[in-house]
Amino acid sequence: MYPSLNSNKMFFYFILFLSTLISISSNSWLGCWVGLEINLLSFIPLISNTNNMMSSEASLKYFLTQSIASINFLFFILLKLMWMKNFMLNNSISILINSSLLMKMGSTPFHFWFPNIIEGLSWFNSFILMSWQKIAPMILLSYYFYSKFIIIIIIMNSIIGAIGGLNQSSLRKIMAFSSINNLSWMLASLLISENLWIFYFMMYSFLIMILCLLFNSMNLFYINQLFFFNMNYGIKFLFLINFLSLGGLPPFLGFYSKWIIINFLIFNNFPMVCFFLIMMSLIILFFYIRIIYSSFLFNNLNLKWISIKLKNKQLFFYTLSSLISIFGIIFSTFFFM
Amino acid sequence: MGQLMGSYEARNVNLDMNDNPTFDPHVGFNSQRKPREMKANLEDLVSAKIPRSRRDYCAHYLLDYQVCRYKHMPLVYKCAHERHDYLNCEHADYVLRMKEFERERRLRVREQRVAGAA
Amino acid sequence: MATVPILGLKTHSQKVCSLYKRALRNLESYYDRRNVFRYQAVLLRARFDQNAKECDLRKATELLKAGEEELFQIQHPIPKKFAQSPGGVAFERVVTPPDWVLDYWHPLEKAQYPEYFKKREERKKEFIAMWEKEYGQSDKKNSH
Amino acid sequence: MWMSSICFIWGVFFFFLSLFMFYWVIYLMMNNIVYFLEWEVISFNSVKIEMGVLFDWMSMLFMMFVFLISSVVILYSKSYMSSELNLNRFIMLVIMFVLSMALLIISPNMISILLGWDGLGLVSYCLVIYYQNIKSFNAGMLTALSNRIGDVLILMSISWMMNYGSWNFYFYLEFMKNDFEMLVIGGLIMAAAMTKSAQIPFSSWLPAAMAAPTPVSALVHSSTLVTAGVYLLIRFNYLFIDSYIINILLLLSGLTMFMAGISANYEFDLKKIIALSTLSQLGLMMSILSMGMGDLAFFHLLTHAMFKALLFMCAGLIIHMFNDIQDIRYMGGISLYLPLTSLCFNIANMALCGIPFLAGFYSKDLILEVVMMSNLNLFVFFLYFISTGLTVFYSFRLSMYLMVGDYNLMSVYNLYEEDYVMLKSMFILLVMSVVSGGMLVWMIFPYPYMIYLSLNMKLMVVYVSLLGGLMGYLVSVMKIYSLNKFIITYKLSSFLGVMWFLPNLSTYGLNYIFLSLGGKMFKNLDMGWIELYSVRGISLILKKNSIFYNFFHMNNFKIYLFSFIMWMVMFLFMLII
Repeated sequence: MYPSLNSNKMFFYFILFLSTLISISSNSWLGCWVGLEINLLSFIPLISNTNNMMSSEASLKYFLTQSIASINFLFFILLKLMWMKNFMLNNSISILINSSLLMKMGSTPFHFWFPNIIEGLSWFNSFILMSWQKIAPMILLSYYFYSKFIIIIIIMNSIIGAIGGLNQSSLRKIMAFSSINNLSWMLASLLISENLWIFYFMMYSFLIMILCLLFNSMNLFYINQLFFFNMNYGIKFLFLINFLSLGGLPPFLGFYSKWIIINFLIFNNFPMVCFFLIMMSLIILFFYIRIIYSSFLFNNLNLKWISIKLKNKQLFFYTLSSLISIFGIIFSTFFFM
Repeated sequence: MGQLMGSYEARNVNLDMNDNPTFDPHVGFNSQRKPREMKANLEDLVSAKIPRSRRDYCAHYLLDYQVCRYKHMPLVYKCAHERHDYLNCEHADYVLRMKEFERERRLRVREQRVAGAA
Repeated sequence: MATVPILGLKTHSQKVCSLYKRALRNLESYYDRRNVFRYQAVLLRARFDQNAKECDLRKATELLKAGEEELFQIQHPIPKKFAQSPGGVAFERVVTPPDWVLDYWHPLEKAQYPEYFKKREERKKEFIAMWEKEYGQSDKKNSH
Repeated sequence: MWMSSICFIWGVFFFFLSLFMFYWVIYLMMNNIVYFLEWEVISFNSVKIEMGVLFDWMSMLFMMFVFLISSVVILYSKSYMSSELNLNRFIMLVIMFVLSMALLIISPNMISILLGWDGLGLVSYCLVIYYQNIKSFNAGMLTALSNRIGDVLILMSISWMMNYGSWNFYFYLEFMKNDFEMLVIGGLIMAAAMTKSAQIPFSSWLPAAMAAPTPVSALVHSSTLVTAGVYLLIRFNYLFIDSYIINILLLLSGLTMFMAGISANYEFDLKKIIALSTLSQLGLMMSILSMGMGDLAFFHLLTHAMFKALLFMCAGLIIHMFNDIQDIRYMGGISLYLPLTSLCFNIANMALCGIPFLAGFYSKDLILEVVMMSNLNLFVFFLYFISTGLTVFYSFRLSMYLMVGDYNLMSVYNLYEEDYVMLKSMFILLVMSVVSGGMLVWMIFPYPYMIYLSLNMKLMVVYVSLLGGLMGYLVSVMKIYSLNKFIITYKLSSFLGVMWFLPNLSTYGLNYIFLSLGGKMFKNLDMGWIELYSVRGISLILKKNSIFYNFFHMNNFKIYLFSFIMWMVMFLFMLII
């Protein structure tokens, strides 16, 4: 789970984080582009693992898609600079710039690379891809977007995320589709304000972190591994209940962020968007529950030769974060008493 | 029921049990009638927590009764005299009210008769 | 087995007797003084005796039907019942557990009363032997 | 030893608790004060959830009576239930019952009232099915479900009362009287009280609940459980003054009183007769309550509790002696064999009839005279007086059946009355049912009623009582040549004898409709349309779409990149054009 203490990799992680900061703090489109480009180039060496063919395929795919998106981004910001003198707003060009950014963050209808690539990554890299790599494109998107286009994208994201994940047996793909679905919530929060986006993004990253760390530490990649997932029932319960939190079931923390977004969406007169988001998150919850069920209720084998032991240090960390994820919303009400 | 029978005669002059007197109080009297006076004052009634429906012209007897009750609490039968006084007063009040009711009825009948004769 | 009689099939005289008994019980509910009841019972008996010699079965059936009808029409809404008999207030108030419950006792529980259970096992064997003597060996096909 | 001492311990405990309550009554009355303790559990969005207790003379007096009756009933059970194996369980149930009654009495808050109310319903169910035969199960189910209606109505009134931000109804009764919501709450409370006090649409459970052991009947179904509804309405009485919904209650309770009085004359089960007379007295309480005289209703409630508990305990002793037989047609002549029991029974019966200077006289006579003094329509007036006559009627009939004549059960018999455990506890109530009326009439009326009637009106009660007593004598004397009126008026008699077919209404009548409706709903909706179009349908659609969607993932990476470029080019052309 923990990134290896390889000095090269440390360096690339450093550049990865720095490049995002360059991108989002730059005050010209060109600077943004530079940041994105550095980000791309620093993530590729992190993906590649010499022992694993899948990861090199993934790094290649990642390079291709991201570079094409970057090319388009560069082309259209230059075009915009030439034609519009940086001040005018034009719907078509905003759609073009948005499209390239959406491709970078892996949103529908340009998301096809996303589940494919994530299939070849380790859980930690998936976590980076699902959370950190989304920051730069989304912040850039928030500078300049065409809201009607984005609304269509939001609805498509929520539907594709829900429908796509329904038939998957790979946990990474399920997480990828759930990330696509959550992207729709994030885009919806971008429509309203950046603070809301930060709130949702933090919550989402936290929840996804717990799950990714968990799967990584137990080497879980497919649903059928959960069938003989042999460990203490209480601990299992504590971990897997995080899925419900991620899906946004009310007493858990994941509901909190969704709740606030629903609230703002209704205040800002987006009832239809809100409706789609809620309905599709129901489907998401459905397949989360299916994952959990397989581990809890039926088909659950207790094989003697597969036993999962967690280190005490890890266990403490996981338990603490799971507790926050489960009881966070209840604890937070004490602040308002 | 008693009330029903008592007020049965008054129906044809459209007089109800709860109606107020409508005629001049001095009609048909030689002597001047004095309006009745309330002996108990409001502060005493309020402080004794007498409910509003009991604050009538006999309330001063009721106050006496209450005082006696609190004095002899478990053995309230010692206040039989006070209770009797109060009930007597209420009785007189009731008779008076019934008389007024009858007077009202007769005056209305008379009014009709006079109107019929004219 | 073919020898079991068809239940509910009664002769005419059985039906009349049953009607008479039910009518008496009904009268008992109405007339709670014994002497009054006796008087009414005699009257009832007289009504039954009147047609006792009726040989025409068609007529007799009609009379029976009329009697049933009359009894139904004046059925007492609160019939007089003994408390412990079926329909009474205390019927089945004291629960007597059936005998076979003892067979399901735990061996440890059974061990507390060794003599009784020893005797019980013997009696069971006797009973089975008696049964088999009377009705023959039970069919292997029917057993589980 | 332990089995019998539990009765003694709890009986004595409740007796001293009762004395303690009496001290409190005197204290609170003397100083004219009310203690209101309240603990705010949580305040949430301007709604306060509180636990409150209200100690005023009314609640304390009622508690005193409840504790006194429960103490004597528990002492009595020592002998009555002596052959019971699970006596502990029985006593614990009775104690739980008394405690939930106490909770109901002292709570000024709808939620804690609901707790007490539900506790009463649940424990009374457990007590009714205490004898585990089919009859008891049926009766228990009828009792529990009838009371459940009341629980639901109280829950509904709780949700309506949330409008006011707290459930302390005590504050809102006068203050919010003209509010529409308060009217609705009042209607719900009224209906709930009608279920608990077995008023007319719901009255079939009270005679059915006589399947309980007799001490339970003495405690639960005569003086405490069924008076909970009356007590609740006494608390809500301010709300109902001058409001029109209470007229419904006046009519229904008057009819209950009348119906129960008639049905008691046709009944032959000893306990059911007493239950029906309870029902009749409950109707009396409810009707005087609905005319706005809550204090009179409370007075009758207390005196009635005393002599009715005594009556039940005597009946229990008789049933005990007769080896569980309850049918009065088997009984007779017990005044010769059970003189002390007959003494208690007759005094309780006479107190019930309102024979002067016994407990019932003070309350019933006062109620009837106040009725005569008030402005009332003829129908309700006749209901009152016919029912008063009927009370004497069935009491005399019962006494005649039990006391006079021959023993009807068997020819060789020996009844003995050596059970002084039962008799001692009965004597406590005997004293109370003689003196409690005279004691309370002085104590609890700070504002006496003035009665002023003509001679015939004043004697009206005596007339109807004499007539009723005469008729009670006549129906219970049976000679050889006397006509059987029951058979002559068979249809009318069966209608009147089974409580106007009310049991059929509450067992087969309503269930049938809803069960068949539910069956149809289940067949057509749950197993039909909903299954096809929502449950199966949605999952099928989702599955199909998901499979279709997976098809897109089979494409070539080149095509994907190419399509992205095409998309961009398309918009670029749009930009240029």
